[in-house]
Amino acid sequence: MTTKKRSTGLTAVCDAWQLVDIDVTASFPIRPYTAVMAEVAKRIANGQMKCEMVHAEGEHGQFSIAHGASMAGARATTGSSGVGLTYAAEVYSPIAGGRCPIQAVVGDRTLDPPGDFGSEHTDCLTMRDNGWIFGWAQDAQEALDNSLMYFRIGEDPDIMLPQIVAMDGYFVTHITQDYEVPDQDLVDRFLPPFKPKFRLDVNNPVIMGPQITPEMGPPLEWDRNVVMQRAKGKIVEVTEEFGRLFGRHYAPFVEEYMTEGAEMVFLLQGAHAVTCKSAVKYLREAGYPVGMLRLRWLRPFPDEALQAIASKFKVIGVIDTNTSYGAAGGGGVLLVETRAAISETPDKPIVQGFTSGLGGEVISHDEFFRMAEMMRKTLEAGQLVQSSTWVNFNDYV
Amino acid sequence: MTLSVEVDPNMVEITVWTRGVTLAKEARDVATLLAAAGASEGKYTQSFDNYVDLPDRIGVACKSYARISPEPIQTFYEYENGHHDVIVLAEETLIKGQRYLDGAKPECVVVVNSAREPEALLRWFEPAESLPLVKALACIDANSFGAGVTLTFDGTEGASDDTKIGAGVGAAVAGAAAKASGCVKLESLLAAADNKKAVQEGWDQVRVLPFCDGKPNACETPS
Amino acid sequence: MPVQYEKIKSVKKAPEEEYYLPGHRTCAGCGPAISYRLVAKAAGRNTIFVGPTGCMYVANTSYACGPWKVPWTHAQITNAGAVASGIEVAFKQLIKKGKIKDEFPNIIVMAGDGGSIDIGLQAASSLFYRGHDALFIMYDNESYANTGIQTSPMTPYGGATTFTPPGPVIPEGKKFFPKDPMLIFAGGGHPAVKYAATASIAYPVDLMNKVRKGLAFEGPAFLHVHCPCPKGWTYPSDRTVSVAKLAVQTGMWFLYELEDGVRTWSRTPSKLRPVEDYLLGQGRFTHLEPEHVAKLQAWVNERAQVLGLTATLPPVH
Amino acid sequence: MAKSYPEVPFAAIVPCPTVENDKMVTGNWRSVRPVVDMEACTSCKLCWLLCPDASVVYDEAEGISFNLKYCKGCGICSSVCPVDAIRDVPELDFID
Repeated sequence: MTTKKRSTGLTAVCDAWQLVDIDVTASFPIRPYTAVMAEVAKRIANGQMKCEMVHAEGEHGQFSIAHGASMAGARATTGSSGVGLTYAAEVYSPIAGGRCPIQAVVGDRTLDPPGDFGSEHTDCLTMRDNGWIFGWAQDAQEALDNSLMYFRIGEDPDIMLPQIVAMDGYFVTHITQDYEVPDQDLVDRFLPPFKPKFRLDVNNPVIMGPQITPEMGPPLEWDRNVVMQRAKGKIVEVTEEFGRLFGRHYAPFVEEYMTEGAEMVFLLQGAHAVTCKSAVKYLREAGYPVGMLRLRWLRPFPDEALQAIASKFKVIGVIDTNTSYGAAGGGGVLLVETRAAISETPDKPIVQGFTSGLGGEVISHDEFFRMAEMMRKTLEAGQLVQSSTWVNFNDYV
Repeated sequence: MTLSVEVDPNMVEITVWTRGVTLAKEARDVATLLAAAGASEGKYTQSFDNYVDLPDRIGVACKSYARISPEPIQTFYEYENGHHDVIVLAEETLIKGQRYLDGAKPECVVVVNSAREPEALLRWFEPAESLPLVKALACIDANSFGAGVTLTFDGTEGASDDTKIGAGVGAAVAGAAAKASGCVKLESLLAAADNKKAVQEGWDQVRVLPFCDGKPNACETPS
Repeated sequence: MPVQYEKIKSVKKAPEEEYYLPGHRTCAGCGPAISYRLVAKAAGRNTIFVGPTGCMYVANTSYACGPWKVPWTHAQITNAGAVASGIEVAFKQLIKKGKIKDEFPNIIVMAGDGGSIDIGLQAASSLFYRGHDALFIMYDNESYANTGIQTSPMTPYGGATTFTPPGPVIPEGKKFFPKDPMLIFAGGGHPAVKYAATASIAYPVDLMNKVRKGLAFEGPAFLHVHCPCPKGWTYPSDRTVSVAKLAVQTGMWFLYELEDGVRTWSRTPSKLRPVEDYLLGQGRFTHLEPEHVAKLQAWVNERAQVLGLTATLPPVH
Repeated sequence: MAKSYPEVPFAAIVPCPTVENDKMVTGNWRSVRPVVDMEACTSCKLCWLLCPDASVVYDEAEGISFNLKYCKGCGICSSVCPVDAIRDVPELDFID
C-alpha cells in the first residue's frame, strides 16, 4: 500500500533506499545532506533496513567504499555536500569509468570560502564532466522518485553508470513536505535486483582497471561518450514506465509550466522552480507573456528536448544558482550549456542569463518579477540588453 | 579526400634501442649527441625518450629518438619515430626478439653495440621480411673502450640531464653510428661528447657489413 | 587460543600452485614482484587483491592485462583501504542476505609504501580502525618508484632519490628518518588490529606463514614487507635477495610479529653487522660521508634497543 | 582515412590468465640466460621460490628448468643458489 508521509527530501531518499534494499552505504557528516545517513543508521539499528553502513574517514573514503562495494556486486550508495564533494573529486572518474552504478545523494551547499551552509549547485556541477548521470529534484516526492528511477537507469545493463540524486540544501533537504512512499511490490516490479556485468568473483576472476596502451584510450572514452548519449533514450523509457506504474508522470527532461502562449520563459533547475511557478502565475495575471522550463537532467544534458521546444519562445532567461567564474557569457553553467544546446536551432530565442539564489538565498517573488521585467526589455529590444545579470547587482530595471 | 604530402621529407630519424634503466642513459646520450652534433652543423634537431616506454623497467626494451633535418621539423610533437634511417641497438641482445626493423626506411643502417662480427648477428635480424630495406649492419664493441656504464636518473621522466653526455658507452656508439650512416660529421660529434677518445674509437673501429637487396656483401661497390 | 592456519614447513614444501603468473612488466630482479608471488602463493585461490597505484599496479597491468590468476582490482594510490573496506562489507552483506553463494574471500591490499603510510594513510588507518576482515600488505621499496624514484616517508635517511639528490648544500640527500608503520598501525592505536608482522623477501617461508597467519585472524591484519628495488636503490638486479638479507643482518630491517601487542622476534641475530655492509652495495648511498653513516648506525642501534633486541650492536663511529 | 582502433573490453575489464599472461611476454628482455648444472643441483628449490617472474620450473622427475618465454635474466636464481649450480650465459651464445 502506498503510504502518505510528511518528512524531508533526505528522509524520502532514505525511503527509496529502504525500498530498493541497498546493501552498503558509506557515510561522513557534512551539512546539509547528513540526515539521510542518520536516517539509514536509525533504520539499521531498529531492523527496518538490512545494510552495511560504513563510517568513512571522509568523502574521498565514502565514494571509494561505495566503489569497492559495487565492484563486489553490492547495491551501494553514499552522499555529500559542498566541499565534501570536491574533496572526493579524484574518485568520480574511476567509478564512472569502471561502470559502477552506485548512487550518491547530494544536498547542495556553497563551496568555501566563506563558510556557508546554503545551497548553490556549484558543488555538484564540479562533478559534471566525470561521466555520472544526474539532475535535480524540486521536492521530496521527486527526490524519492528520482532515486528509484536513477537506480533503474544506472543499473540497466546497457548503461551501468553512477548517479547523483541532487536536491537543494535546506529547501528540499530540510523543509518538511508531504509525499507518498510507494508500495514495495511495485518497486520490486520496477527495479530488478542489481546484476553487475562483472564482479570480484573468485570463480570468474577478472582484472579491473588495468593500465592501457595509448591507442586504447580513445575507444574507451568513445564508449563512455556513447553510453552517456544512450542514457537519454533509457531516461525517456524509464520515466514513462515509472508514470504508468506509480501514477506520477514526469516530463523526462524538461518540465514546461504555463508555456502555452508564452513568449519568454525562465529556465532553471531544482527547488527554486516551486517559487518560480507561483511568480509566473502572478506575472501572467499582470500580463507578462511568461512561462517556465525546469531541467530534470543536467547530465546527460537534454539538448534535443530543449531544441524541440526552444523556437516556441522569443526569450529564455536562464537562472543559474551556481558560479562558474569567467565562464562564457558571464553567468553560470546553465547559461553556457543552454546557449550551446540551442545555438544551431532555427528561429532560436535570445538567451539571457541571471545569477541568483547564491549562498543559499531565497529567490523571492520580487526577484522573479524583476527578472521577468528584464526579460520583457529584451523582448521589446529584440536583442540582448545584457548577456548576464547578477540579480541585485547589475539589474537594468 | 585528404592531402597527400610528404612531411619532413629530408629529415633523418635515428632510433636508439636500449635496455630500461641500466642502459637508458647511454641510449639517451647517443640520441642527444647525434642531435647536438647535427645542430652544430646548422641543422634542425630533436632528441627525446619514447614516452610510451616509460616508466622504464630494468631489462625492458625501450627507445630514444634523434631527428636531424635541414628544414624546421614539422612533426615536432609527433612523438614516435616511424621512419628510421638509422637504427641503433645499444646492447647486442636486442638483435634477438625485437621488431626494430618495423618502420625502417629503405637504405637504413643498423648499428649494434657488440664485440661480435656483424655476420654473426645476421641470423637474428627481425623482421626478416624488412631485410631488403637495410643498407648496412655495423658493429662496435663500445663496452671495450673503458667507458663504463653511467647509471643516473638525470634526464629521466622529463628532467634535465646534468650528468656528462657521452662519457659512457654512448660516446663510442654515437661515433660508430655517425660513421656508418653519415648522419653527422666526426668533428661535430667530437665537439659534443665528453669522452672524445671513445667517439674517435667508435668512428675508427666500427665494422660495417654492407647489404644489397637484403643480402650482405652482395654489392659491387660497397658505399 | 592461537589462530589455526596451515603452516608452510620449508622452501621445498611451499605450495606448487602459482597465482601470480609469469608475464608482467616489473623490473628484472624486482623485489616487490617476489613479494607478490609469495603472498599470492600463500593466500591461494579464494583471494581478491586490491592494488592501489604504484609499481605493482602500473608494471603488472601493462597493458590491459595482468599476471593474477585471482580477481584483482585497481584502487587509487589514496584509497586502497577504503576500496577494500567496501569490498569486505559487500561480501559480508551479500552473503548474509543470500544474494551470492560465495565463500567469504581473503581480501588482500597490496599497497606500496606511499599507498600505505603516506598518501594512502588515511584510508589504511580507517580500514584498521573499523576492523574490516582484510590483510593490508605494505610492500616497501622505500620510495615512489613507479614515477621514477622519488622520496617517500620510508626512504632511509641518506637515501638519494630524484627528489633528494645529494649536493654540496644537502650532502646527505634525504634528511628525515622514516616513519614506523608497525608502530603507527599496530602499536596500539588501532585496537582492532590483533596481528601485524614485518617480513622480508629474503625469508620467503617466514613471509608466507605471516600471510597465512594474518589471514587467519578475524579482522584486519598488517604486514610490512621489505622489498629491495634494484632500479631505485641502484644495485645489480641479481642482488635483490642478498640486499634484503643484508638489511636483516645489519638491523636496517627487523623481523618480528606483534600478536595482541606482544612482540615475537622471527630472527634474533646474536650480533648486528655494521650498517656500512648494507650501504656499500647500493648506489643510492654512495655519496654518504662517515658522519652520515654514523647517524644511520646510531638510529639502527636505538631502534634495536627500543624494540628490545638483545644483540651485540656495532659501535657508532 | 580514419584510423582504426583496437576493440576494447567493457570498462577495460579483462579475464584473469590461468597459466601465464601471454599479453606481456618478457623472454626478450634477457641479456643473460640461466643454465643449470643438473649434477650440482640439489633441488633445494630456493631459486624456484624466489624467482620474481615464476619462471623457474620445478619438476620432481626433471628437476629445475627455466621458462624462457618469460625469464628476464635477472640472475636472482644463480645468486641465491647455495651450491652455484646456475650460471648466467650471454643470450647470444644461444641461437634460439
